[in-house]
Amino acid sequence: MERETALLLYRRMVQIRKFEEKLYQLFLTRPMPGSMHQYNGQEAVAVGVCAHLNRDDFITSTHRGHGHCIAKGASIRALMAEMFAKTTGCCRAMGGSMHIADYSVGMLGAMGIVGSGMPVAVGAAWSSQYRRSGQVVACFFGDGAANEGAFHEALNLAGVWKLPVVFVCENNVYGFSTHYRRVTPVENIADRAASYGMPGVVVDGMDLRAVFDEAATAVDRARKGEGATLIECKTYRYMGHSRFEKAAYRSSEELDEWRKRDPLVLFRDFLLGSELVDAGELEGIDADVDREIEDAVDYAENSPDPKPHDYRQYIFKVNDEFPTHHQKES
Amino acid sequence: MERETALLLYRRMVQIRKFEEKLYQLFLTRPMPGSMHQYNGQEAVAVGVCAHLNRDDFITSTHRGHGHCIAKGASIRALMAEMFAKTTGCCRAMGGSMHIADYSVGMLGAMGIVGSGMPVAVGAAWSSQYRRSGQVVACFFGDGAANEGAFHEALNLAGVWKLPVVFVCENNVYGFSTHYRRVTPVENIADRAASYGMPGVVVDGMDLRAVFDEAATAVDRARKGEGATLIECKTYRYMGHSRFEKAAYRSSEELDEWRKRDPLVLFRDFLLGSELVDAGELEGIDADVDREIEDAVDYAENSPDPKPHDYRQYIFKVNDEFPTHHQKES
Amino acid sequence: MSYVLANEVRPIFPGVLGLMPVKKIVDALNQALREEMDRDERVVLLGEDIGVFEGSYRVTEGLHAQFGEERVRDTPISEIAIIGAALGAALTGLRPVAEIQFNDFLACGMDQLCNQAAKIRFMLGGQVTVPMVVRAPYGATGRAAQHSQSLEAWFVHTPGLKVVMPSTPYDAKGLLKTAIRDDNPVLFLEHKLLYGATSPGGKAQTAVQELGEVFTPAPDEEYLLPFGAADVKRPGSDVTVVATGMMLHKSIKAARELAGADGIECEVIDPRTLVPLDRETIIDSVKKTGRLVVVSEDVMSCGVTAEISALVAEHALFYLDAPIRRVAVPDTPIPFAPVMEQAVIPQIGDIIEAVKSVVYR
Amino acid sequence: MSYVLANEVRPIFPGVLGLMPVKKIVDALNQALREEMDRDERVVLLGEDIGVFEGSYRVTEGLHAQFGEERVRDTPISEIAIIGAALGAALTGLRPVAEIQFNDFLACGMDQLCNQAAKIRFMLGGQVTVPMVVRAPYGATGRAAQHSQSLEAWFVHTPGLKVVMPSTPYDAKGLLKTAIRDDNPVLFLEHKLLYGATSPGGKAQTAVQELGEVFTPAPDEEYLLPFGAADVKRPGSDVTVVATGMMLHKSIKAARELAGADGIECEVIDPRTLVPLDRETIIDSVKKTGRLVVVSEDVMSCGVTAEISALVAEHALFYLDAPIRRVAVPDTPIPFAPVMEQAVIPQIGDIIEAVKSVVYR
Ligand SMILES: Cc1ncc(C[n+]2csc(CCOP(=O)(O)OP(=O)(O)O)c2C)c(N)n1
Ligand SMILES: Cc1ncc(C[n+]2csc(CCOP(=O)(O)OP(=O)(O)O)c2C)c(N)n1
Ligand SMILES: [Mg+2]
Ligand SMILES: [Mg+2]
Repeated sequence: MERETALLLYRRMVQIRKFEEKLYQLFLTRPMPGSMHQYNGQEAVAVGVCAHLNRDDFITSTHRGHGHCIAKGASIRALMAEMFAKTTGCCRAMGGSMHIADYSVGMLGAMGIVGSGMPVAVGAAWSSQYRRSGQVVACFFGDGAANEGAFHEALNLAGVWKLPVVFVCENNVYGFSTHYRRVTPVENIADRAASYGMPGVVVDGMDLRAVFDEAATAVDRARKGEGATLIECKTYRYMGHSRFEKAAYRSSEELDEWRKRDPLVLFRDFLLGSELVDAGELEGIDADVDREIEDAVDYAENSPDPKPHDYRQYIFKVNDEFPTHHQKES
Repeated sequence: MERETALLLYRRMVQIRKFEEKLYQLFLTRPMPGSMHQYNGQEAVAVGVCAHLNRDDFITSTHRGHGHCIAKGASIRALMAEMFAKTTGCCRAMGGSMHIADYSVGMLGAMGIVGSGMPVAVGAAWSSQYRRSGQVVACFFGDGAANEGAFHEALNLAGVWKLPVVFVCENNVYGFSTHYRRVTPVENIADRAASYGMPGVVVDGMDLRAVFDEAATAVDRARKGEGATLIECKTYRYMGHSRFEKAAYRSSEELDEWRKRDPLVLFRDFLLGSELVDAGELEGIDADVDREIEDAVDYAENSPDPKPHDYRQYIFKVNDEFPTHHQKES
Repeated sequence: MSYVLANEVRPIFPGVLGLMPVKKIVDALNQALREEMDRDERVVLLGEDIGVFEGSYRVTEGLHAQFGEERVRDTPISEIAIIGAALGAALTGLRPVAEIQFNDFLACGMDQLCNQAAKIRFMLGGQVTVPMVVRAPYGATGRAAQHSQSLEAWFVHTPGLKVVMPSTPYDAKGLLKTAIRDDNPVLFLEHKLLYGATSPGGKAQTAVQELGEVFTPAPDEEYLLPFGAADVKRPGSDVTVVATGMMLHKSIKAARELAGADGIECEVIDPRTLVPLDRETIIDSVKKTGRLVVVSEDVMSCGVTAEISALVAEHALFYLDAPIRRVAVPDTPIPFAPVMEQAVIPQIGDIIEAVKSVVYR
Repeated sequence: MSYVLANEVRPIFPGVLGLMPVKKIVDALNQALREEMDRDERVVLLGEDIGVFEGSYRVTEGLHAQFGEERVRDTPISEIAIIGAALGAALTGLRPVAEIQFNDFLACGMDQLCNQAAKIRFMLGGQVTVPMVVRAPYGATGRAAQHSQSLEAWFVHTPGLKVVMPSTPYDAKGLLKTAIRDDNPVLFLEHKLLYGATSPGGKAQTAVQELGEVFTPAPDEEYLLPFGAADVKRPGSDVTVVATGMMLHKSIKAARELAGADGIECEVIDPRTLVPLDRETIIDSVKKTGRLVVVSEDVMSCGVTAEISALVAEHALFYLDAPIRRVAVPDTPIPFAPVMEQAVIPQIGDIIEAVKSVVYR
């Protein structure tokens, strides 16, 4: 990994962490619209995978989408504004946290329905294959999603059509309150790749470098037209399932155990140890990101609220090509 | 396999074969209601599996259900009458070929939607486990069904809950017109068992004895509470996908190749070779079955047609326990 | 066994609220489940996070502890398998109650519910019965398009399913018990804002406090409520208002305002079950009032308001003194921003406006 | 590119049939697909058995041969993946047309169609467009409860989807081409008995021969038909009859009988697209005739007949001289036996009876 890359990836992880910490505070201290699912703890996954994606490569995301957005390079301001339900939000206040996405950086949407982004990712990969565009699709999903029918149909189709997609299972141990081993009769979800004729690999999802390396292989494989890969990243979510959910179903020891291997700390230690960078540089980035987040909050706060009927323009795209009678407003 | 068993299983296979040959003739020569999907060629599967099931064990079936019904011991008369859409039909002319089923012998229904019987089988197995009834469920499905989301969710749940179910994949090479290798990126569907923590086995589905042996192990395992098994039976359907579909997508050589290993011929040869029975006995059974089928046709022909509004009584069960206002007929 | 068939019990009006604590709907539902599980070993529960976690809206609180793992089963995130397993169990001697975490996810198990469970008794010519309940929360609470729908019409439009939508703790308990004893598949829809309990992150408590009015308590004794019996939650002579769930409460509020400020007396009818639907009570009311406003949180086209309008346009047309007004979500998904969500979800003001428009015409 | 916007073309009546061969709907659809594929490389097809086999109803005949494996893709039996893949492709530059083998199986991919495809542009605040078509056959043809439904109402009730139901070759071709060029998800429903082609085992040919009357040919030239423009398939002054698909033809038959035997002139309106719905044409007609009969092959409750009734009861109530009659499948799954299927599917006699009941009242 080159120095510049390393610094960028470090910054991305910090951005995700601080973006969410800020939001957590905001939710505690003032009325915020909707809810959110936090990504803290999983930063290395989104960042390690997106590191290999071009701007015009695609990703699909989930209900837990902040990290994927930031890793793919979405504007922090637009993300924050979306959380505030402002018109300057990346989704124009139409989607909120659960559907947060920035199409301009190749995000095809954050799907709030578990597993449902997976067939969509496969479709985008099919499109890329058909158009010979060389675009790769990274499809993020959870351990829980791996038990949905959509998972199966998506991987199967990707397998038969040899599509350029990387399936990234973020096994953060729980699906909502449920430990994955209580609902999944295999230790490694990656083993399911064999059912679809594609390679499956398990990787330490707390270690950015490990994710980075496996993702390199998988993205490369996809780019070369050799087909899909299933990468299972063993990781952990620090927060409750959503906003204020307490996560009483797990022990604080378990949480502590995982926190010891915090992806930011691990990578920071590596960077410092490798002498690629010095502590001052990293602190500089941290401070930078702090400013960026404060700026985004300001931006969001000062952005206009939507009007009650703004939503109407988004139900259907009006086709300019030829006239169509549209249903009148009722 | 004991002599009596062998003779019964032979009879079952002949019943299925002749039941369908008769129906094929009927469809050619007179107006028959609806359509049908024929089981010819696959007889060894249903018969070999059901050989190990008690009357109160359950099975779920598919659009191609005649064989499963007969193998589980349903009345030939009631089946034939259903094909004729008569009130004496096993489903009272409500289901026809695609939903043909006899609950009194443990058939939970033939589901015309591909894969959709699988979660139902799992539910029945859960019920058996909960009630500690010792009942086993055999779940029949096709190679095509193995690509439906329902397959995945069903096997996963059976795997986690260690349910007494035997998944029987009848890989007859095609799903409608499509060769399974064109839509399934693995050679053996049985390999998918690994995704669900259960054993998966491949068996020669043309060879009754092979099916019989594997089914014995799987049923036994289920009966003992050790969980589910996925058995893939390599088999072939002789006829088109449905009634008069021509199957132009496959070669006559391929068909001939499979016909050489016809399950009835194989088993007949084995029986004669083993000297358990003599040719006369088998011919006796054949003749018996001929009579049985003719009798069933007579029975069906002479049974009453349903009245136009008979269906109304089947929409809802009327609860006797307490009064409920029901929607008036409109 | 014995129980009260509480068909004729009328709602208890506000005065009572001071005397008796309003049991929350979430508690009423919980009590119904507990009673039925106590009474009948065949009653088993399954769903995502209903066991150890006690349900995302806490309807199953304490049940895993009391009845154990075997009867309160956490499932994988597999809506096809949940509904299908419930069906398989129902066919073979159990009386399962499945929870789907949001009614929007019924779309994931749609085939099992609508093509299998709803039809199997029919296709098999009555050989089997299907005593299963699928419970699911519905309604908009700031969670955007995929977690805010009110999808009852899909299922009303699926013959073979019964569809229940209680609006009070009293109705919730009595109807859920009936649902569990019914031998047919029942879809039991629960409005998130009416639970009266704080879900992880929810605002339900507030919503209920604002409503109160006809939030009839559920007694601790056992009672059942019949399906197909609408409840006139507020009698009136000028306009018939039909509404379910949360909209029932908004309609009651609207009715009280209209009575006070404008002297318009609304008769507010809660069908309670959409299938079977108590057509007589609705039609008879319209014959009396001559005016109809139908209020629902589902989207307009082919929704519940369409059905009830059509019913009256067919069976009581000549009694109508005004066009039938529908108050429902316009044909749009639910937007995220609260101000936009508010704009699409029927509000008390919309109901008042609609009622006035049919009275003053 | 250039094309005829054939908005104003009126149907050609029976006399013409002698002169010009009636192109089958199946051929009209096939031609539409071929033209659009020729015109635009982004148009790709996917579905079960549509390639090598050329479609279970043969709509894709010759397309695999002409356009090759890359553009006409056979899929696994995976409705979730088919619809989801179409969506993903639509979001990224293609214009996919997916075939679902029977509309009943849309239930298997319901989430992808209704929660994802219908809502994604909305949830993303207009960042994306979703130019995809899902085609599916519907209607009862002796195949029992799981293969006989007419499920349009589920999708009319799903904002974000357009819903098209052509009844003639002319409409089928023009509307399918429009659907493919539309930038929104379109559900295109095709009645099995109207294809006019013998499916493997089907009886469609016969049904079409019996109907003929307004089976307007589809010209070989290119033309598009606009969405949201109902077509008055038969003008009349006494009763408005609204019907789609197969029911349109039965309604025309009924209208001719009524005109001959009873001197009742029905105005038969074919909405052609249910979303967007041409409300004006329906309402204006009712204002003229004062009577409305709505005919549909879907089940009654919360169905298409409910929506159209409600529309008129809201917007033209005082023009009505009779109750609105709905002729639809009663609330039941479709039974297998032909005599029972006949009893639940609206027949010409049912339409005649309904029309008479609103005229002679
Ligand atoms: C189809 C569906 N079922 C249930 C839910 C409710 N739900 C939201 S997130 C979640 C847990 C998902 O677990 P996992 O896939 O592991 O992702 P994680 O939350 O751990 O990131 C559940 C059950 C949903 N959104 N969609
Ligand atoms: C969900 C669904 N999709 C498509 C169909 C149409 N269809 C009926 S049978 C069939 C092929 C099934 O293949 P397989 O599972 O291998 O069973 P087989 O017919 O070979 O016995 C198809 C596509 C269906 N009935 N249900
Ligand atoms: Mg997880
Ligand atoms: Mg097959």
